[in-house]
Amino acid sequence: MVEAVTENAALRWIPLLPLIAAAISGAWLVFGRRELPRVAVIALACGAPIASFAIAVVQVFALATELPADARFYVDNLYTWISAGDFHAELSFLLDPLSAVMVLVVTGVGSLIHVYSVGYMDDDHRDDRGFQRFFAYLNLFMFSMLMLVLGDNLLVMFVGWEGVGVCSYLLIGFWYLDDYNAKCGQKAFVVNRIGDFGFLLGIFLLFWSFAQAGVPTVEFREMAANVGLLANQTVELPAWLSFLPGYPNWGLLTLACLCLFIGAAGKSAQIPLYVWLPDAMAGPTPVSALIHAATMVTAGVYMVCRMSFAYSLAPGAMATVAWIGALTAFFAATIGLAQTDIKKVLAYSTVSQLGYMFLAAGVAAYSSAIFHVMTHAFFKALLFLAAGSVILGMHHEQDITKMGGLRRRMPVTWAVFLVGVLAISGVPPFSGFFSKDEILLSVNLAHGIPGHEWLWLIGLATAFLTAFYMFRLYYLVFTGESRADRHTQEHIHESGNWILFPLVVLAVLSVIGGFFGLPDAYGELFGVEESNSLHHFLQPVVNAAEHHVDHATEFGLAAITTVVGLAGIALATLLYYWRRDLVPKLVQAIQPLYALVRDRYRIDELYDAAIVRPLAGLSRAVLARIVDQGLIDGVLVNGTANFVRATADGALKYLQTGQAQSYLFAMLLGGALLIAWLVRGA
Amino acid sequence: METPTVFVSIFLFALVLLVFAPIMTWVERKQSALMQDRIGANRASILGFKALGLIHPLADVIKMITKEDTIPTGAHKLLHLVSPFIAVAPAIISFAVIPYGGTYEMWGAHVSLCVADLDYGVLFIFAIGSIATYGSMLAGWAGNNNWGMLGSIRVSAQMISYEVALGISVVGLFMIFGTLRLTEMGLLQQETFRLFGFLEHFGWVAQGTAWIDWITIPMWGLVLQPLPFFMFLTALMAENKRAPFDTPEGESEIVAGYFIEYSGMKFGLYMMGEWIEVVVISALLTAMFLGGWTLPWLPEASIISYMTPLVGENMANVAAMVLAVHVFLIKVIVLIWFQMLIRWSMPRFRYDQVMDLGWKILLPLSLANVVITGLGILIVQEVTR
Amino acid sequence: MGDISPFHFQVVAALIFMIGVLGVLTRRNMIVVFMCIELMLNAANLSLLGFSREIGNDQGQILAFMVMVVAAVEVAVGLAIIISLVRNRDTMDIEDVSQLKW
Amino acid sequence: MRTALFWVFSISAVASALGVVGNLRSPINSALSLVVSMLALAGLYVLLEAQFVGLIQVMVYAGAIVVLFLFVIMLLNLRGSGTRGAELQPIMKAIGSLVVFGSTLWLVRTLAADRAPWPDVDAGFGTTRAMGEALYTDYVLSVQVAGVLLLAGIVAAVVLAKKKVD
Repeated sequence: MVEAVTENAALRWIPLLPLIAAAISGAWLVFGRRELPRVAVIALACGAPIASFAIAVVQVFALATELPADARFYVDNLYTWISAGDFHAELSFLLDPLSAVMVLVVTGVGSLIHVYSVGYMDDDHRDDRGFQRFFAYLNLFMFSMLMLVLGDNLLVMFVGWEGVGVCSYLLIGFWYLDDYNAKCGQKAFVVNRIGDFGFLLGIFLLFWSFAQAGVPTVEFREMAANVGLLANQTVELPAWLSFLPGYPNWGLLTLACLCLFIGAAGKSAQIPLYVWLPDAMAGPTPVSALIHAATMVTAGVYMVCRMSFAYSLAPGAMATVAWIGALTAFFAATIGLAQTDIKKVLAYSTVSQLGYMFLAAGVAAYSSAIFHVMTHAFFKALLFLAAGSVILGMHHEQDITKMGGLRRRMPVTWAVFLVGVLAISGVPPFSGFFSKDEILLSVNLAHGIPGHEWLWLIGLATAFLTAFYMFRLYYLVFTGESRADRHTQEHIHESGNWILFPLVVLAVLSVIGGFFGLPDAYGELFGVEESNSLHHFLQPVVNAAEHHVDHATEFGLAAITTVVGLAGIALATLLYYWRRDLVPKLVQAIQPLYALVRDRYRIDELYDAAIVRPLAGLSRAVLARIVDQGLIDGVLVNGTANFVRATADGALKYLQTGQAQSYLFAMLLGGALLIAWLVRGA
Repeated sequence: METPTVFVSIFLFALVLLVFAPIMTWVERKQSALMQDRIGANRASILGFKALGLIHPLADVIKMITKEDTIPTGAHKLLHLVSPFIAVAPAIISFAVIPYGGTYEMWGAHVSLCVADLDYGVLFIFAIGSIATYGSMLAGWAGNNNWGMLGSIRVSAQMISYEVALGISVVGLFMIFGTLRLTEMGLLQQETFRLFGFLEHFGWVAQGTAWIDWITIPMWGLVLQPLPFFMFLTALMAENKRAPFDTPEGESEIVAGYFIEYSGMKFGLYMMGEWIEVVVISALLTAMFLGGWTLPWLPEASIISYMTPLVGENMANVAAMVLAVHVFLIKVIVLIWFQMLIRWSMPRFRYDQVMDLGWKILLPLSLANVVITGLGILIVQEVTR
Repeated sequence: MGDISPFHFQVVAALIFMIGVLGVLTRRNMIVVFMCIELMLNAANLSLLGFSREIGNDQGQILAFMVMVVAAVEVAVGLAIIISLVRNRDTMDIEDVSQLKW
Repeated sequence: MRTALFWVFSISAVASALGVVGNLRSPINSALSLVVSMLALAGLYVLLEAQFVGLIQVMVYAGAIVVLFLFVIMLLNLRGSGTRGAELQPIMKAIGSLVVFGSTLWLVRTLAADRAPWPDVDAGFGTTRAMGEALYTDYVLSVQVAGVLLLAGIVAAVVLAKKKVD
C-alpha cells in the first residue's frame, strides 16, 4: 500500500544551504582571527534561508501541480545511514503536503526573521563577534528544523528534533555573560531532555513492535502502510500502575503514542513540561519569534500530525492529547492575564495557542491544527517582532507598566501590532479567526472524545481570555500617557527599515493568511468551490476526521466564537482604556487570586521543591559522595592505579633489566612455547 | 632459443664489447687532445708505424701486466684481490640483457641478438649495477688507507643516492611502454605516430587529410620522454663515477680515492670497468630511448619482406641482422662520443653539489615526471577512446 | 640426493632463521645484531615465498615485498639510531646500552 | 638443474649466514657474509618462481641495505671490537637458543607430513606484470601505507643522524 514516490534531488539543498552557511561562519568563528565583514555575514546568513525558501516554493509548486492528489510524495534519498540486518534507515527527505506547509512556514517566516535580525542585532555589542555567532546559530537552527520537518523517518526527524533543542539552548543563553540567561537556557534544555526521553522511548517501542510484526522500519510511509498489524496488540502493565484507567492491558499504539506525546509536550510546552518556554524569553527577541513562537515549538504538533496514522488507532492517546491541549490553553491564558513583561505575555499566549493546536490534533482535526500552526506562525512572529521593535525603541525596557502612548512615536509598529492583536483575538476576517473557528467547530463535533462539550467550552473561554489579555497588552503599550522616565521618553524612536520590512510583510500575511484555509461554507457564499484549499491539500496524508455539518450550524458556531472574542475585547477596552482607575480596585478585591496568577501559580516553585531539590540532594549525598568519589574514584580509578603501582614496584620491575637481549630471549622462549602448544597434537 | 644460437649471440656480443673496451682508451685520449687543442696519443709505434695512436692500447696492456702488483701491509688480502673483479663483472654481466638486434630466422634457426631476453630486463641491469658498488667500496677499505676509506664512503653514498633517481627517472618510460623487456621496447619504438593526428581527431581538419598522414614521428623514448633521457643519462654517469662525478677518486682532494692502493692490472681492471660501463650506458640508452637496433620510419619486417624476393629469405634475414647491428653500433658510438664530450667539458662537482643534484633536483623531477606521464597517459586514453 | 620439494626450502628458511636468532642472542656488536635481524627477516621471506609457490598463490610474494619495504625503513632508522648512539655514548656494545630499566 | 642450483644456493646461504654470526673479528666480514647470503637467497627466490622479488632482493638488500651497513661501519671506523670473550654472551643464552633451534626443527619435521611436491603455476606467476597488477589493484592501500612509512623513515633517519642529542 506504500504509495508511488517521485525522486527529487533538489530537496537536499533546502536543509543543506543553511547548514553550509552555518558551517562557513562557524568555522570562521573558530579559526578566523576576527569577524567576517558585516556585509558577508548578512549575505551568507540571509541568503541561505531565502534561497532555501525559493527552492521550497518551486518544489512545493511542482508537488501541487505535477503530481496527482493521492501520490504527492517527493523523496530525496541521500544515502543509507544505518544498515543492520533487515533494518535500514536511509538519510532521506520527504516532501509531501504536510511537510510542504511546514517547510514553507519555516523557510518563509525564518527568512523574514533573519532579515529582521540584521536590524535587531546591529547595535548589539555585548560580546565580541556576537553578530556572526548569532547568525551561525540561527542558520544552524534553520538546518535542524528543516531536517525535522523533511525527515523521511523517525530517526532523521529525531536528529532534527535534538538539533533544534541544541540551537534553542544556544540561543536562549546567547548573552551567556549574564548568569540568568545561561540558567534559562539550561532549564529549557533539561526540560526538553525529559520530553525527548519519552520521544525516544516511543521510537524504540514503535520500532520494536514493528520489527516484531515483521516490518523492521522507522520510515513514515512504511509504518503508515503497516500500522494495521499493530492495531489490536496490547501490552500488559505492571502491578504498580494499577491505578491507571484500562489496567491491566493497554493498546500497544496507545502506549507508543503517549510516549511520543511526552516528547511533543516537552518540545511544544504543554502541561506539565511548559515551564521552560516563558523563561526562554531570555534570548534575543528574533529568537523568541522564530524558535519559541513560529517554528520549533510547533514541532510537537507537526510530529503528532505526522504520526496521525498511529494516533488514529489509539483513542485513549487522542483523548489525552485533546484534554492536555485544552487545559494548557486555558491555564496559560489565565497566567497571561497578570503578566507585566511584554515578552512573557506573548510567551504564555504562545503556550496557550499551542494548546489549541493540540486540542485540534486530539480531535483528529489535523489539517486545522496545521492551519493554526501556519496562521499562528504569521501573527505570533509578527507580535514578537513588533514587541522587539518596541523593546528597541524603549531601550531594552520590557515592563509594560513603564510603557504607554507609543502609538504616535512608533506608528508603523503600532499598526502592525494592532493587526497581530486582532488576528490572535479571532476577529474576522483576520487569519486567526478562521483557524480558531475551525478548531472549535471540530471540537464541537468530535463526539468520539469523552467530554467534548467541556472541551469546547474551555476553548471558548480561552478565546475570551486571549482577546482580553492581548488587548490589555495593546492598550497598556500603545495608548494613554507614557509612563517611562524622562530620559527614555526623549529617545523613543521608530525602528529602521531592516526591522519594518519583515513586520509589514508579516502583517499582510496575518491579514490574508486565513484565506488559504477559508472553510468551504464561506467559500460557497462567494461562489468558490472547495475554498479550503489547505484542508484538501493536506487531506490525503493525514487521517483527518471528516465531518459534514449544515451551514447554519457552522455559521452559528462562528458567530458565538466571534461574539465571545469581541466580549473579551470590550472588557479590555473598558478596563484599560476608558476606566483605568477600576483596575487597582479590582486587583485589590481579588488580591490572593491575583497574586497566585501573577506568580504563575507557583508551579516553578512546586517543581523546585518536589523534583529538583530532592534530586539534587540525592545526587550530592549518594551519587557524588559515595558512588563517584568513593566507588569510582576510590576503588576503580585510584585503586587500580595503586594496585598496579604496588605490584610493579614490588616485583615486576626487576624483570626489566634494560638488556635488549634478555627481552628477546624471553620473547623467543614464549614463541617456542606457543609453537609447541600449537603443534602439540601432531 | 636453441643452444647453438646462444653461442652465436654471445660471440657477436663479445666481439662488440671486447673490441670497444680497449679502443675506448684511445678514444678518450684522442677526444681530450682534440678538446684541449693538442696532438695526443702519438708516441707508441711499431717500426715507426703510429697508426694514429691506435697502438697505445696495446702498449698500455703490456705495461699493466708487467708492472709490480703491490699489496700494502695491513690490507685485507682477499678483499684487496677480489674487489677489482667485483667492479668489472657487473658491467659485463649487464650487457647480457641488452639487445643489439632483433630475432632472425635463417636456415631454420632462430637467432636472437640478445643473450638473455629477460622479462624484467631493465630491472636486472639495475640490480646488477647495484652490486658494482661493492667493488669500489671494498677496494678503499681493504687497502687500509685513510684516503681510500674516504673514497669508499663517498662511493657508497653517491651510488646509493643516484640509484634512487636512476630507477624513478625511467618509470615514466615503463608506464608508456608497459614492459621492462628491452627487446619489446625496441619493437615498440619502431612504431610511429602522426604528429598532427589530434587535429583530425577533434575534427579541426577533414578526415583522411593527406599531409597529416605524412608527418609522422617515431615513438622513440627520446621523443616521448625527453627530460628523463637526460636525467637517466646523468644518473648513469654518476653511477659510473667518471668526471664530472668523480668525487670518489678526486685526485686533487683524496689523492686517488678508493683505488689508491692498486697498481698494475688490478688498477687496469678499474679503468676497464669504467670504460665498459661507458659502453653499457650508451647501449642501454640506445635500447631504451633511441630506438635500439631499428631505423626510424623503416620497420625491420618491411626491410625483410622487401629484400626477400631479391635475395631469398635467409639472406634477407642476414642482411637485416647486419644492418641492425650496424645501426645499433652507430647509435652507441654517438652516445659514447657525447659522454666523452661531457667528461672533458665539465669540471668535477663538489661533493655536496653531487648530493644536491641527486636528491634535490633529479629525484623531485623524476617524481614529477611520473605524475605528469600518468596524467598524459590518462588524457591520451580518454581522448582516443 | 633425489629431487627437491618445496619442503626443502622451509628447512633452509628455518636454519637461517635460527642462525639469526643465535646471532641476536649471542653477539654484542650492535651492528652485527642488526644484521642477524635482517637474516631472520630474510628467512621469513624465504618461508613465505616457499609457501606461496607451494599453493600457487602470489599473496606470499606481495607480503615478502612488503617485508622488504619495511626492512629498508627499519635499517635506515636503526642505523641512524646506532650512529647517534655511537656519537653520544661512544659504544657499540649492546650491553652498555641498558639505561632503560628500573 | 634445479636440484643442483638449490643445493648450491642453500648451502652457500646457510654457510654465509653462519659466517655473519661466527665472524668475531670484524663487522665488515659479517657484512660481506651477509651480502653473499642475500645473493644466495635471491637465487633461491628465483628458484621459487619469484623472479621479481628475487631481483628486488638483490637491489634492496645487496644493493642498498648492506651497502648502508658498510657505510655506517666505515663512517664509524670500526675495525674489530676486541677479544673473543668480549663478543660472546653468556652460555645460558646459547643453550636457550639451541633449545629453540631444536624445537623449530621439530616443527619443520611436523609440517613435513603431507607435502605436495611441485604444483603447476601459470606462466605469469611471480613476473613483474603479475606483481604490479596485484600491487596496484588489490593491495594498493598497502602500497600507499608503505609509501607513508618510507617517508616517515626518511624523516626519522635524517633527524636521528643529523646532530648530537643531549
